[in-house]
Amino acid sequence: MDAGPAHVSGTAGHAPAHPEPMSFWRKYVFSTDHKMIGMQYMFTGIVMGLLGGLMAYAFRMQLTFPGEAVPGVGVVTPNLYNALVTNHGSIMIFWFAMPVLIAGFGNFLIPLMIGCDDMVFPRLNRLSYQIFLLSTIVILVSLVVPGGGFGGAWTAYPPLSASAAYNHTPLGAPLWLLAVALEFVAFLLGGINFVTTVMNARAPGMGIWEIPIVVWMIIVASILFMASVGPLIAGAVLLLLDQVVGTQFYDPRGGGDPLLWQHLFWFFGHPEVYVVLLPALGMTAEVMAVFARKKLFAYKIILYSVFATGVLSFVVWAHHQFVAGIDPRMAHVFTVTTLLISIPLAEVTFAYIATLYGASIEFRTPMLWALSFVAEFMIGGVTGIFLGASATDIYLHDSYFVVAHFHYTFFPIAVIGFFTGFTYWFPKMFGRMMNETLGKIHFWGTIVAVNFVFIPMFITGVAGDHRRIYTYQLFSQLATDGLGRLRLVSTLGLIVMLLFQLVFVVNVIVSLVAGRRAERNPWRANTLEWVTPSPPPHGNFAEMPTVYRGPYEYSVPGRREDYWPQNVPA
Amino acid sequence: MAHIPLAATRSVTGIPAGRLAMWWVLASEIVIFGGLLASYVMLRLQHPDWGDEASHTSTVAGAFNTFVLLTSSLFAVLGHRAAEHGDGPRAARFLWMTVGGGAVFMLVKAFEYTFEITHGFTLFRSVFWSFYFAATGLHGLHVVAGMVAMGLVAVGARRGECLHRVELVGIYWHFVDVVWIFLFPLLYLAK
Amino acid sequence: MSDTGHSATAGPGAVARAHPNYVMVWAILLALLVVSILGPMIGIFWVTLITAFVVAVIKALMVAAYFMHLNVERTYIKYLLFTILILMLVLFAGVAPDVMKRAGKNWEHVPATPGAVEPPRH
Amino acid sequence: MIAYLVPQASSFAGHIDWLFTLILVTVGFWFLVAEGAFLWLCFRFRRRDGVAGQYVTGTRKEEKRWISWPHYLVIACDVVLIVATVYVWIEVKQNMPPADERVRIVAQQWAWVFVHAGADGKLGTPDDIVTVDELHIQMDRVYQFELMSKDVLHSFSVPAFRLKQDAVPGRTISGWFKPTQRGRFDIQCAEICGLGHALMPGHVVIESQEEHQAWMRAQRT
Repeated sequence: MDAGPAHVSGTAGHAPAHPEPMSFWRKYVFSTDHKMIGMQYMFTGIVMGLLGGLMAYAFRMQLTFPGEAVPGVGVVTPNLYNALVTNHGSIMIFWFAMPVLIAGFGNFLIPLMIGCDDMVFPRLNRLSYQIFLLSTIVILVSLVVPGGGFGGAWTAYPPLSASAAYNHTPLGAPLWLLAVALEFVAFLLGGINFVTTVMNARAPGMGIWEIPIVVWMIIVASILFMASVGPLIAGAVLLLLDQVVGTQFYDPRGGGDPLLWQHLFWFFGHPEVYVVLLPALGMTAEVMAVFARKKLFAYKIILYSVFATGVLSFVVWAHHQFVAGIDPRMAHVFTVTTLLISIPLAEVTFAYIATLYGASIEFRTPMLWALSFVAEFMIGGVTGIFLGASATDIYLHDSYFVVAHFHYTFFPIAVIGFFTGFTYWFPKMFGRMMNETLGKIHFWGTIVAVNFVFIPMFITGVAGDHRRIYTYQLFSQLATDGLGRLRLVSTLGLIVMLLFQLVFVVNVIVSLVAGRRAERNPWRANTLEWVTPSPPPHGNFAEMPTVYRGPYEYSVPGRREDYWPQNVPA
Repeated sequence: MAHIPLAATRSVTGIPAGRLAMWWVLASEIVIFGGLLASYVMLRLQHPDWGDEASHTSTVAGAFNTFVLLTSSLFAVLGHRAAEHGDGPRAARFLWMTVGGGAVFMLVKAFEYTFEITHGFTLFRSVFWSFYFAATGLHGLHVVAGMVAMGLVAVGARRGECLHRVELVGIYWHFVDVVWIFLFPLLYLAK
Repeated sequence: MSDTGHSATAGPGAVARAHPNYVMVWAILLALLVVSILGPMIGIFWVTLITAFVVAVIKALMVAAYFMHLNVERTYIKYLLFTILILMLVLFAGVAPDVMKRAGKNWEHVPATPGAVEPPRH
Repeated sequence: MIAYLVPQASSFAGHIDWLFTLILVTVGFWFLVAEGAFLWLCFRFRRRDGVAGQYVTGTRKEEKRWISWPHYLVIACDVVLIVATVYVWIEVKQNMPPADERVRIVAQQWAWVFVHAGADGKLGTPDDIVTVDELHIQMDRVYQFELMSKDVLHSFSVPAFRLKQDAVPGRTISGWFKPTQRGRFDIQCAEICGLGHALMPGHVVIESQEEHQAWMRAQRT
């Protein structure tokens, strides 16, 4: 983590200062190469994501067929059910969305897209991954310790989470919290590295308005993360003390306050939504511009809207707590800010739609994913209004409507966003093209199935289904055949969707082994990562690129080619 | 020495990467301590009776520790000046004096903790004391981390290596000092 | 790496930085420390508040300006730190109505929950 | 809209349903317009041989209008929704109409305890009527409740009332409702409270005046 001489800048043609490490350990395990670290993050994230998906299978089956043994899992007890729900949420957000979208793609793309050889602090980067890996191991261990995994929901509201007398998971709860805290530290280090790299190490000629939008968005996301996570880290230390040594920071019997944790949690938790949203939004923009052969509509307006969203995201947090016992007058403030935040995001969506005007859209697999991101995310966006409005939230809070809403945001973000990026940059990562047919089968299977998973949840939620309940048998208004059928549809949709992921796995393996070799720039894209061979060599560029224009100059009139790479002089 | 990527040699902002990163570290540290202290202040205002609890903290020890940290900060900045003049061994000496200041601080803290715990003011007495130990403990961890980092930098500085790190570790140390400047009135003076 | 040792301060914008008299700054800080210790001895609530916290803010600003060299740092670092501090105020303002008080609109603290009976457990 | 799925059993259920419908219509309109435009553009500008993409930057004034005008419309819709929301929220959660009767609700792992005032009309006296998991109330009377929790967070949720309020240990949170329909409705716990979170169903039983008086008399003996 050395800072070198500051005055040396713009050293185009600088050869890598360090030979490529050749041994297996140095190359694949203890690598400091940003591409390898990015792929490590991504691989860990994919494994955890699959695990999270299987957890969903287990608890959906229990909910649909209460009390019966779930094939492959066994009987899901209340204890196990709570642990599965909690860890499904935690894993999907902290161990799938964040490592894949920010750390994975961020590490892989940032140095390539801004035209430099590595992150500014390669060893800090490696440390960040190692801490993340440690946190992954801790969360996995927390699932199998005596007493079972933590079951107090991913929000971990005390006093339930603060005392083993309440949650009955004396080991699971502290380990879960420890894992989350470690994960935060890993991403803090990563975020500092990202921000410093993009601020300081851009290729000559790359002003702030020539940065590809995905890099911008990852940076904004990292800054949001760094600025919001601090109070929660402090709060987590206090909660860990409550759990392990028995202080009473959050226990009213000793003078603590349970609402304090809720505030600290959501002060982080709401910006966190944008932390994972923005990278996915950025990748979508990249892919849409390339396959629409269009300049991104109003690049600057999109960015200003994103900044506005980032700022507003810090003042909306208590809309998660409308019925939590907060001062009812504060609810007005947070209603207003919450509805206001829909404005910049609507603006971004309009700009994305407007990008398609006058386009020449090629429906390749990455483009299908990107378009489906916009289409699906809109559902998540508009249903958020119901929950941001305090009065309707009284009814909908903690119902399956909420579940459906945030899955319509997080599914596009985490899963569709991941597939968008992965299918688009696969040639760059591995030097081979993916199979289009399998890719399209996988796309249609997943997209159709996912709507069957979550649309029924809107209806059951409005009908009164509450979250995190492992059976509705005791509720006369909920244990009806009609609602049961809707839950069944949802569960079947999930199983179909999970099965279609096998197509993806097969596609990756087939393409890795027998895919067509990818040339440097198979998509005829403008950004700098396509300048270098696929996969990029150690040090990324044989000759460090210089930037002459913005990243979205497609179909410029008067040019023979319909693209104009950033590094080609006019 | 590990290789320096070309990326680290660029400085588009005009601030060296190390210092830029250090400011971002501090920004994220400010929110950690900010969240902790904001929580403390809110609960303190909720509980008027915490003033009585606070009267058992030792103002003398707190004041002496403030003095120690301020002085060590002076050494750190003097070390930075020496490093800027290229005088590695002198910078290293100042850094070791700073480390010494940190050690004195921790020593006083240890005596304070011992005194308090043996007199019944433990972590569990009330949430005020929980906050007292959590906040000073978290700060103490930062002091120890700063001492370790400073020792490592001092070893290099003595040989004239990586002198720019003297400034970075100094900035961090001053931040730890600033945190204490706020902890002192919050925990010791407000009674 | 030894050849780059001097670089941190050789960057653009930090050329020929004049060092203030650090010992003087330190002496002022110590004087302020004495003020903050003596303040509570007067025994007036508002005086204590000012000597304790206003002095703390002044001390912190001095350390930041002279020791951390924020006075000669690039402007956007100041903006960054300022924004972060504002953020903490936002946090405080949003949380305080619920956590700072013992009673509010439609809620109040209870010393102990008066559970009327011990109901049958499931 | 909600009324198709869940009966409206309290005086403010209609307000919340009305707001829900208002939001549904507003955002539904935007959703359909946006998705429609999006899908049409996808279809209209699919790749065709010999047709190149156009160079539209979105920086010219007349192009910015494409997104700025919808944007102003969104703001207008937001203002309408905010006003409506504030109105309903004040009605339901902020202002408390004068109570005809007070009940105390104590949540705990994993049961609901309801306390009615006895003959003396005061809570917290020995003649209180205490029930577990069943709240008997009289139709068309305004009830104020004091919600408490003995251990962890719970949430007192009666979907038929459109009422939900977290119970926070260490606090008494007040609220109100006015039942308007006879019947027996579920009370759920809507905040995860441990192993038995799904196993603490309660019921609210809304009775006519005579039934309620009879029930009260039966409890006292």
